Amino acid sequence: MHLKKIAETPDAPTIPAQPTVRQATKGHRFDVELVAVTKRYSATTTAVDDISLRIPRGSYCCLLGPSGCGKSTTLRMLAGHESVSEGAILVQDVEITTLPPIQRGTSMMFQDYALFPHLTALENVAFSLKVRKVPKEERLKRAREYLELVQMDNLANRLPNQLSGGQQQRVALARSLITRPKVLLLDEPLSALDPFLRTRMRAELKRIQKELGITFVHVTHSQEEAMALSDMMVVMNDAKIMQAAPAREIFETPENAFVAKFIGGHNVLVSEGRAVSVRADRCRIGAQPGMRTAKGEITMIEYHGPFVQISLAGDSGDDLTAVMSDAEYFAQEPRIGDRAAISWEASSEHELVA
Amino acid sequence: MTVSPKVASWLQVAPMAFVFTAMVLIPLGIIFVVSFLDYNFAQVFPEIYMGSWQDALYSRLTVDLYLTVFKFLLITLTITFAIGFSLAYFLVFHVRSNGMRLALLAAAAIPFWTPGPIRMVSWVPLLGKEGLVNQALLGLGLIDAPLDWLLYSQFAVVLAYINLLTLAMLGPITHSMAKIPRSLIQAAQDQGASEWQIIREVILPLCKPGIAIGTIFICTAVLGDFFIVKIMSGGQTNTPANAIATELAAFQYPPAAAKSVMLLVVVVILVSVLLRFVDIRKELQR
Amino acid sequence: MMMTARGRPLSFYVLAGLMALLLIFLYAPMLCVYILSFQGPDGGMSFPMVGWSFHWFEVLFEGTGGHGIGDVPNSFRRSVRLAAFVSVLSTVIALSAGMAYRRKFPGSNFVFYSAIAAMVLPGIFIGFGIALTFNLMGWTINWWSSGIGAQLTWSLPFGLLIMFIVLGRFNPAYEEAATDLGANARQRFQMIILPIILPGIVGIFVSSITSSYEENARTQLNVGLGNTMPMEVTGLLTGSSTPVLFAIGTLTSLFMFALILGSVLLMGWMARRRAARSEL
Amino acid sequence: MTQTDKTKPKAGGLSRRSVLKSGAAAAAASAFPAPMLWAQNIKDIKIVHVGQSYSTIPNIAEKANEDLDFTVEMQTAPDLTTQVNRMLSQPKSLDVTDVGNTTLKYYVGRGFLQPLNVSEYKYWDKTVPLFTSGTYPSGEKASMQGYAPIKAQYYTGPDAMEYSLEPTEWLVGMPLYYNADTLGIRPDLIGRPIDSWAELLNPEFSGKVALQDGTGVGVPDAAMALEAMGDVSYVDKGNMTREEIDKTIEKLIEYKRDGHFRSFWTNFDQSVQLMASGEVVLQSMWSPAVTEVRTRGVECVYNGMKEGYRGWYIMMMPMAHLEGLKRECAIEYMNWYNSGWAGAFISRQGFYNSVPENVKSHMTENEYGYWYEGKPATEAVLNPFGKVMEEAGVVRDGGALWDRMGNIGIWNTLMDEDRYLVRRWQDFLAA
Repeated sequence: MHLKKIAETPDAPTIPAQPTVRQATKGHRFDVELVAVTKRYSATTTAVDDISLRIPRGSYCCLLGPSGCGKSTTLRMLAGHESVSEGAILVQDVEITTLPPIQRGTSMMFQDYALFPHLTALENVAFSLKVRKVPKEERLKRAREYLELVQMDNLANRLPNQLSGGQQQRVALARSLITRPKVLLLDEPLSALDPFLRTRMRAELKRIQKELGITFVHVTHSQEEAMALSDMMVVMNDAKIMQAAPAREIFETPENAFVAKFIGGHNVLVSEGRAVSVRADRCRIGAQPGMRTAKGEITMIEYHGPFVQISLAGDSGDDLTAVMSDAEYFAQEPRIGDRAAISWEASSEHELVA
Repeated sequence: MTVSPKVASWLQVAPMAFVFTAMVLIPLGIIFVVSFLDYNFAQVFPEIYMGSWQDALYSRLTVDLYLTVFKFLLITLTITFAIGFSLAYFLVFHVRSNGMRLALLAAAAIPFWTPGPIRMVSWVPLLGKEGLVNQALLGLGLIDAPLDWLLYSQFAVVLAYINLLTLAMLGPITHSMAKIPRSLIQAAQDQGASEWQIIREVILPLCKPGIAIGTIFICTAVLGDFFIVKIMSGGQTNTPANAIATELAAFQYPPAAAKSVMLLVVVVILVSVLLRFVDIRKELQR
Repeated sequence: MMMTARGRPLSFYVLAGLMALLLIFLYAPMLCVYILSFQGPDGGMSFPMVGWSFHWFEVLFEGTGGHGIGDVPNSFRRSVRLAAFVSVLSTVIALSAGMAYRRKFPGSNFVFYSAIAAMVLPGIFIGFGIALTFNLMGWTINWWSSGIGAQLTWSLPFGLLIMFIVLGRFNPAYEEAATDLGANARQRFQMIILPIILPGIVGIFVSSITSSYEENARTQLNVGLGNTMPMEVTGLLTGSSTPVLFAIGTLTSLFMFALILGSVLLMGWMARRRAARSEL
Repeated sequence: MTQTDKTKPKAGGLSRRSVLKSGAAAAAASAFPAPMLWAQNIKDIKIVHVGQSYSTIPNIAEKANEDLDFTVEMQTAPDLTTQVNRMLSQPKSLDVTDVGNTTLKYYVGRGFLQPLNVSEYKYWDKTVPLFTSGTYPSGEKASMQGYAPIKAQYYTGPDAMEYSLEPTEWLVGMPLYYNADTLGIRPDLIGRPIDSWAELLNPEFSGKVALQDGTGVGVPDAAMALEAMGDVSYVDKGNMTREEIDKTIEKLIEYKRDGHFRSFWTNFDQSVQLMASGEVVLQSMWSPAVTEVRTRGVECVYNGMKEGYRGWYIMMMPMAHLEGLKRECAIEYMNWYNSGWAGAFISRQGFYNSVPENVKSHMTENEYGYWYEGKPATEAVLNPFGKVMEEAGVVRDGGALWDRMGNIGIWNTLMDEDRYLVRRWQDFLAA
């Protein structure tokens, strides 16, 4: 409903590169393309090392990785807040590698929101129109529309420090969206919120992304968040992309040991001389005929309600995890320190790239 | 924008660089040159004369001047540190409301808005032989004769320094101390540290930057002062800055220049030693 | 200790006592000035008070009215003029330099250590150096050249330090956000940076006014024609002095106090106006 | 600094008299709107007089602007150093200066002052002989110890770079005022008459004496005392040799180490405070400071010592850059300053004017009698600002002008060995 209203608002004629929601229907395949992008701070420190990536039109893409993996730098290069050492960046088939932020068709939402503390929520949202000298009445009207989109219209005249974290975030989102970006960049947008609010905002982000149909690039270190949100998930480590694929594909067929371990829920082990991953929920405690097994000593038992997670220190040196249903668990009741085996179907094995 | 960031920074810093170059560095160079020239009767002659430097470097006078000023400096530093640190601790950890803390700091700063010469004159009705302090002590029967060392003495000099400079120590230490997270203190308490141990082992080391900044202020103020020491000692105490002032008043520029360069070197050595303990820029930006 | 006890620990009372003593110690000479400025017409520069009056303030305001008090009104005017220029220049120059220090640039240490040097060098030394330089170069010493320059060597280092504090606390994301939203350099500066760091700028302005108004060691040889207030006061001491001096002291304190109170109120008003506007 | 001002010639060939007359005529005819060229010219001229608080008094400036057709601006230097620095470094920023005799040696041959021809100064014939010939009215030669007036009164010629001891027609400047200083004494705290400089170093007063802090006044005072005690003997204590300086400073250091001195004062106010508060009972002092102490109701006397007084004087001089009409005006202003009114004003502070005759007509008989003639006051004596200084019946300490000025033991000085003396004075202050 909000979408329609905004989409119909005519563009300010002064900005030729003004992205619109409708533009998303034009015939390009990728909203963002990174071509062999490298960021070097000095001869020895490379934050992003020769990465290439294509993000399809209108997708919700999460950059996931441990801290220091280069995901934020990648985002900032996309935004134009960080220069690119080598390579090129394209947005909707247009090269933007060296363009200033406003001409890129990107818009960034900062980790701490960076709402201007001296401006009200409404003025914050209207800021980009003000710098383009859009008449006051019109810019306030449009800012109000965007505040409505994020359901903040009732608090339009509050200063940022009079708003809660979640409210600030909505304002920040509205402020980013009012520039009509082709790609919205979000730098760990949910990390400052409490778990309850985080889940709600997550849904909100997804809803808005779907409504607007533009691409969101979202940096996070939470694999849970990434899985919940993304159409496309990009796992990064050590300045490189480890795997870029839809969430399900990554979970089911992690490319290498790092991805398997980082997204969790996988046993990474050597079976028949090959490095493989096996989903923990496909493993069970106790040797079973016809299944592959590994032995070890139980080191931890975590009760999760519907299921129980058992961790073992495997004899081969690998950490092993199996998931049992609660009924199964209470029937067997293994204890820490017991020796045990886990077993899995050979078909559950997924071979990893070395 | 066609201007590179480096050039933009240069343009932005240029006015300040100009002021410092024209008004500090060039004069410094000229003073240095003048210190090697001959002089007499308010005139400097363009002839090399090493006498000013010989005197500045090898005379008994120099030793006496620096002994005196370092004595003042040490006493002033010790006392202002003791007061400054205790009161910073009081302001940060005892005073509960932020407003009260600011009000107390402001109250301590207000007296400094009265011009220096007038402030100095005002010590006489207070500390003189017939001043309020002596009258009070006499009235209370604590002394039989007025104390004459309250004024025109080295005591008076140190007293005036403390009066003037305690704030210079209190301010930076309070700034440093206020940045210590409360959780740190609570953690130390949980480990069983006593108040005194917390002060010594946790607060004091973390206040080092503030102490260093305060010390820099006080070193430069005391080493550079000629006015207070002259008035408060009744002209009976000579310090390096005072000797410079005396020579300037006698229009003897070269020896004044030599002594100035020497004082500058001493100040710079002191300050650069202190700067090893604190990165002023980082400290302020935190 | 501080957080655990319900009541105040002993150290609180000891330190509160020390605080009170310090304040008494700081105010005692000032109170002498304030009280003695209301000395009766026949009173002198020390206690006891010979009656109470505004006599010495009247003498001061009569200016050249014939009491041999020098030229206070003109000196005051000169000091204020100097302070006005110095404070504006200091604010602009320090602000600009502070902006430069947000990036790394070659030569930054040179300027920074020059500032430290200007701050730590004895004032008499700098004043003498500038006078000597102008003399050797054959330039005329003037309040608007050497005078302002000499005072800037004292006010600018503090201005720069204040800028470090202010911009150190300025979240760079604000500026990036503004860039993102299409603001150009000028708009970023005017609409974002300036309003946010305004209190710091007012701080530089006020501190420059006070340091200019008080400065003597550097100014004295370089101000050219006519005295500034501190010089005039020193000059008054060379003649038969009266409680007029104390009246000057009292008024100056009041003036400074009003200035600082005014700027605090101004900032408070600005904050309130912002808050009021936001409650619509 | 030595080159002369080469600005456009203004009122070139016109004589001063005619200019001033036409100026006066213009003033008289000011009812007519017709533009009077000279009057305009003279009205636009501003003479800047830089002095110190004892000569550049606003009341005098007010009167000068009332009496003269051009503008006079008085600027008060905060201290001698600032004033001399200004003369040395920006001589063109002032037109007329007045300075004490201790600095006159600095200006010889520096080219920023200009001589005053005897014919230009109206009152030279009426000036006391101390300045014109270096003698007392009795004809007796005045003391030459220290920087005596005759040592810097005449130039050898119009463009001369040195002073002449013999009269010439080129005056260094116009003697303004002068005085005989002695010790300030608190009789109530001492209880016996003091009549010798030796008392300054009498152990009886240990911790209760003060000296002026400087080599021009403090050292001559100390030398008077040391000589009177017989501790040091001098050939010329106003111009000591290095050996004499060493002996003097060593003796003074001994006294200082014994805590003999309470304070060294640098300005008028300090000397008054010291004396009035009883911090000291005996010290170097200036006459108006003694008066100031007395007006505070504190007994203070200023009688002469048997070894004589310490004399000093102030000279008023035109700056070298003056020329044409402006120079005429500056000289007219100088003449005005010694024409009586200003002299009387300053005399009421206890100084003497160099043309007593002119002053006399601007003072009441009582005033002149008290200040100049050593007569008991017939009624209350007021200071220039109308405050009572002395009650009727009081006689000035030391008596009449020549009782005081006729007995000078030493003049304030700037010694040939100034460089060495200042250096040793530093040792003394540091001891």
